Amino acid sequence: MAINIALQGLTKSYLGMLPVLDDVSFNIDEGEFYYLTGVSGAGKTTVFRLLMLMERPDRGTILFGGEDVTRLSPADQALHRRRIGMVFQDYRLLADESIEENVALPLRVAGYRAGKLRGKIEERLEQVGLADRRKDRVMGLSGGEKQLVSIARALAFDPKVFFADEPTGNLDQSMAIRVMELILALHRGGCTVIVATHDLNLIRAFWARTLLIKDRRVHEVRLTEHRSSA
Amino acid sequence: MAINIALQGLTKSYLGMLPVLDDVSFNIDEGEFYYLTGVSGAGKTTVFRLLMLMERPDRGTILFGGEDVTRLSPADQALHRRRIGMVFQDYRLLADESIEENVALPLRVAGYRAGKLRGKIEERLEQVGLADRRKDRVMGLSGGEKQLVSIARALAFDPKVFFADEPTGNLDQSMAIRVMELILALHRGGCTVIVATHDLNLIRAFWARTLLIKDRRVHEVRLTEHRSSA
Amino acid sequence: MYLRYGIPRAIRGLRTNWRANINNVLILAASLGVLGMIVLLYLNIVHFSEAWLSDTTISLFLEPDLDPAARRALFGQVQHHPLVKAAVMVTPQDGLRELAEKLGADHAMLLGAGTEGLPYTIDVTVFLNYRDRIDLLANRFEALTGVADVIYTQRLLEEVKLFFVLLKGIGWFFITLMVLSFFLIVSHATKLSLYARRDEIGILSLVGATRNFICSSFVVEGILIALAGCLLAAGIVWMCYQLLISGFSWNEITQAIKAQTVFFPLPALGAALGAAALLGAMSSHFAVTRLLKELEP
Amino acid sequence: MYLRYGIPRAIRGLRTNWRANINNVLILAASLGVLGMIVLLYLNIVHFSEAWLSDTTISLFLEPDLDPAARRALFGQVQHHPLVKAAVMVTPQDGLRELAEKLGADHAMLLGAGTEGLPYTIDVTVFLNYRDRIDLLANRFEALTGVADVIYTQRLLEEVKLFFVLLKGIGWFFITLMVLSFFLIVSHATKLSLYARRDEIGILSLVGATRNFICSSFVVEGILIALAGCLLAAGIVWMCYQLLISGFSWNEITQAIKAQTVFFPLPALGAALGAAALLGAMSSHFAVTRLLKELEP
Ligand SMILES: Nc1ncnc2c1ncn2[C@@H]1O[C@H](COP(=O)(O)OP(=O)(O)OP(=O)(O)O)[C@@H](O)[C@H]1O
Ligand SMILES: Nc1ncnc2c1ncn2[C@@H]1O[C@H](COP(=O)(O)OP(=O)(O)OP(=O)(O)O)[C@@H](O)[C@H]1O
Ligand SMILES: [Mg+2]
Ligand SMILES: [Mg+2]
Repeated sequence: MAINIALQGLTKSYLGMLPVLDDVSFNIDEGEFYYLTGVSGAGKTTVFRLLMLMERPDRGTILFGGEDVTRLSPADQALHRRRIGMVFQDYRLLADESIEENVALPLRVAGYRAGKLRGKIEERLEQVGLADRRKDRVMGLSGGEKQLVSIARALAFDPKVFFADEPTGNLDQSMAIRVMELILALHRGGCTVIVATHDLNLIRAFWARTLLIKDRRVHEVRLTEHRSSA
Repeated sequence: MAINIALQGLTKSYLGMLPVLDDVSFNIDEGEFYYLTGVSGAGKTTVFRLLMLMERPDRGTILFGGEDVTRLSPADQALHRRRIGMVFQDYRLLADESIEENVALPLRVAGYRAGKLRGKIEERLEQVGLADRRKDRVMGLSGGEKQLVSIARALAFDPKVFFADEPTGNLDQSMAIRVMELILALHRGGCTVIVATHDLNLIRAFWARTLLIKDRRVHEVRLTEHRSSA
Repeated sequence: MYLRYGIPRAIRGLRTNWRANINNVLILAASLGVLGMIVLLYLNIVHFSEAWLSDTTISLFLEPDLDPAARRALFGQVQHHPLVKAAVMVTPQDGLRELAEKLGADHAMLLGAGTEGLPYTIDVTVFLNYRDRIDLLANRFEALTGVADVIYTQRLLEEVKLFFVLLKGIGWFFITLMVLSFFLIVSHATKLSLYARRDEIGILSLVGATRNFICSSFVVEGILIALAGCLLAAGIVWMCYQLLISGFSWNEITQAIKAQTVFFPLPALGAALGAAALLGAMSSHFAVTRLLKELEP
Repeated sequence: MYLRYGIPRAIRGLRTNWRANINNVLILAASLGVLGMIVLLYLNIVHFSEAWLSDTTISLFLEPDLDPAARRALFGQVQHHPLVKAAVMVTPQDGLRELAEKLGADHAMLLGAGTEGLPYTIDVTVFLNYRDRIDLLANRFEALTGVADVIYTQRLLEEVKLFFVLLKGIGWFFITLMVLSFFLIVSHATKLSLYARRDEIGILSLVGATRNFICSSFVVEGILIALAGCLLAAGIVWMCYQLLISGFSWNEITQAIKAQTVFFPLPALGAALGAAALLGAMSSHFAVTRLLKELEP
């Protein structure tokens, strides 16, 4: 069911700047859970942007389940994105719409019928504790609440691949733990997961393999290093 | 030089909802440093919005240096905001402008001449490690870099009052420490400071008095409680 | 499937930004209204010029010494010419009286001059569509035996005609210019209102929506705005028309004009509505597609 | 102080959103161009109608039995009337010839009718500005002893005059409508482009900028866009004008028209530029102030 992800010799630079990623290769097997870490500006978001086909790499290929996705047609790009649930660092919510509508969006895009839709949304909103505010507009939510809506949206359709960019940066500790447990439950269902974070406490609390972006390269680091350095 | 801040019997509710803050009073003396904490959606940002005159309270008064600021004219509101440096939870930067321009904005607004301006900006950008990128547009920055620009802007004009809403949520640990040291240096210069955060590690590392928003009220809590509960 | 998302979303969108959308409708209605008024004015000018120029007649002055039988034969010949709508034989007395009437108050003076030696005339009205060939026709008539002279256009009428031709040309020019600028306005307004919502388009694309899906709500919105603007414009033009012609009653001439003015026929209004809807749909589709292209890597 | 921030910021803003701004300029130019063309057409129609209607003359038919001295006395009296521009005495022979010429080819026929019993006439041209009072003048002349009859307007001319009056009215109506819709377009475009930048306005306000400070860059932008649009429109109108009149050379009448057409005088163009700049400044100032009010608690 899940999908393995492979980056091969990937180089990415933004216009007129030094490359952010230089000849990066790594492989994430089906159903694995990885953290992605690195200092501010290291390139974590850039990795996600490449995986979501929001940017084209300068060189190299990205394989999803063995298929090269870097040169898909617009229609196939849409299909590619539909199998990925992603929590963006800046949330990317429709500010004018209700919480409910935002969470329903990927389901609507995938053509779900209203009946089937409602149950799923209900469940996700319960899980992040926003069920009783489902009619509120996203515009008036607090930073943490927006992040929760974004997480609920990414989880809504039981994705095969789940990416989260700093999903707990605006959450208090207990909420962060609840969210991590939701992600782990999804992972246990067979989903391939990558979570970018700065929060070493999070990594300590929920152990998983960790990729570190440093000097334009991605290295797998051992958690024990973090433990000792913390 | 610094200004003391007092909230008296403040109640604030958003349209058609239960109050977020209910009859809140607290007093922050000149040159004090306070943390403001609480779960997601507790009302931290709301407190700042009230102090910045972005919202009007339902009831109660806000005193800055003994002066009630809740009913100022637009021109006086502008003057009020000019003495406050604030880091917003969602940064509030001009995406189309360069880092330099963004940091210069409060100085320009205050009528600084170009010569005096340049030195200040230079210094702040050095402190947050963005000096060599000063010409880059904010639009292309990473989440953490945007946060740093926002911090540099708030510090640019040596404000008498400094507010920061979750200023380290997107920063890695070493950068977070650097930023906190900058804020402490400002505080030592006599500035009144309030920092809202979820990050208990931050509070542990840089001890200060802490206000907790809970059940629509603001309580001062003892750091030892946090220590024991962590 | 697209419409199941598109229609409710479009209606929500219209409601949320109602102020901007009302502005959009107003601006559309204003520019369409001006366009409509100009087209209407143009139509009326053409209509009147047709009516006016259709007065153009040919007068055949017969030889004074023609006997009644030859006159009648000639009259028959002229009357049955395929381009001739109507022909009237005018006696010298009638001719002089008509002439005097045409000239106004000095008829008494002319009538005193006597009719001896004055010729019979045949006044010919030509079918409207053949007015251009009036020269040929006049020459043909002049060649007939028994015809002394042919007059067929007065100078003033000629000038008026030229004036109408010019007006017609300028009218076309304007209508083209206005249709172009109208198109520009619509596509600009669409582009700007999409620009303000480009985040939304980006988000939809990121959760895997196809182009058609993303377009659907914007296209529906575009159609609704265009239709509303068009209907309002039709209302405005109708009111202006009524206002203008209601002013036309200060004497018989203006009342004659009033009786003859034309308004758009219903099918034309329907076609305009359809065209507006199409334009609204096309320009929002175009704008969305271009924004999506920009968002692509 | 505001301009030190406002001007560079406005120029940066224009450069950053250059595509939207070029669109803004184009749309402005298009609607201003249409407006300009309509005003120009209107000016020319008024100009021509003035020229045409200034032909209006009064003809005084004198009593046939008036002796030459009385005739000359009467002529002097008419000629020196303050409203009279020129007066000509016409003998019966000349009168009949003129009449015949006016009627076209049938002069031979009329000239054969003899001039006995036909009166002398005085043809009077009236000063342009007193054309409205022509009735009074005609009545006054009719009351003079020795004057048998007065004709002063031919029916066709009257119709033409009416037509011009109507055209003038409709022209005014249109120009008003277009100025209104132009205003709507400008303020709408400003509003929309500000709407896309309302975050910026919010941020400026949050770092303590006063209203005037915030307005400065937008007002400068508005002025620059309005000026650019206005200049472009003037260019367009000038080109269209040249294009239209260059087509006017197919015969003498059109060439006469061509020689008489008028274009906007330079001061008027300058005034239009100034008005556009003012409008641009005002509408952006208004839009910013309203957005700021919305942002206030
Ligand atoms: N403009 C608004 N309209 C309606 N409700 C609002 C508005 N702004 C905030 N709220 C609500 O008020 C409550 C407090 O929001 P606030 O942003 O102050 O929380 P916060 O403590 O900053 O939370 P976080 O840590 O998640 O940023 C939340 O429940 C939020 O949904
Ligand atoms: N669109 C862009 N144009 C130019 N430079 C960019 C763009 N996006 C990112 N960058 C630059 O590339 C580098 C990596 O950015 P990225 O957003 O991937 O960092 P990150 O690891 O996510 O950082 P953070 O933890 O602060 O979010 C940064 O230096 C950033 O300034
Ligand atoms: Mg990032
Ligand atoms: Mg907050």
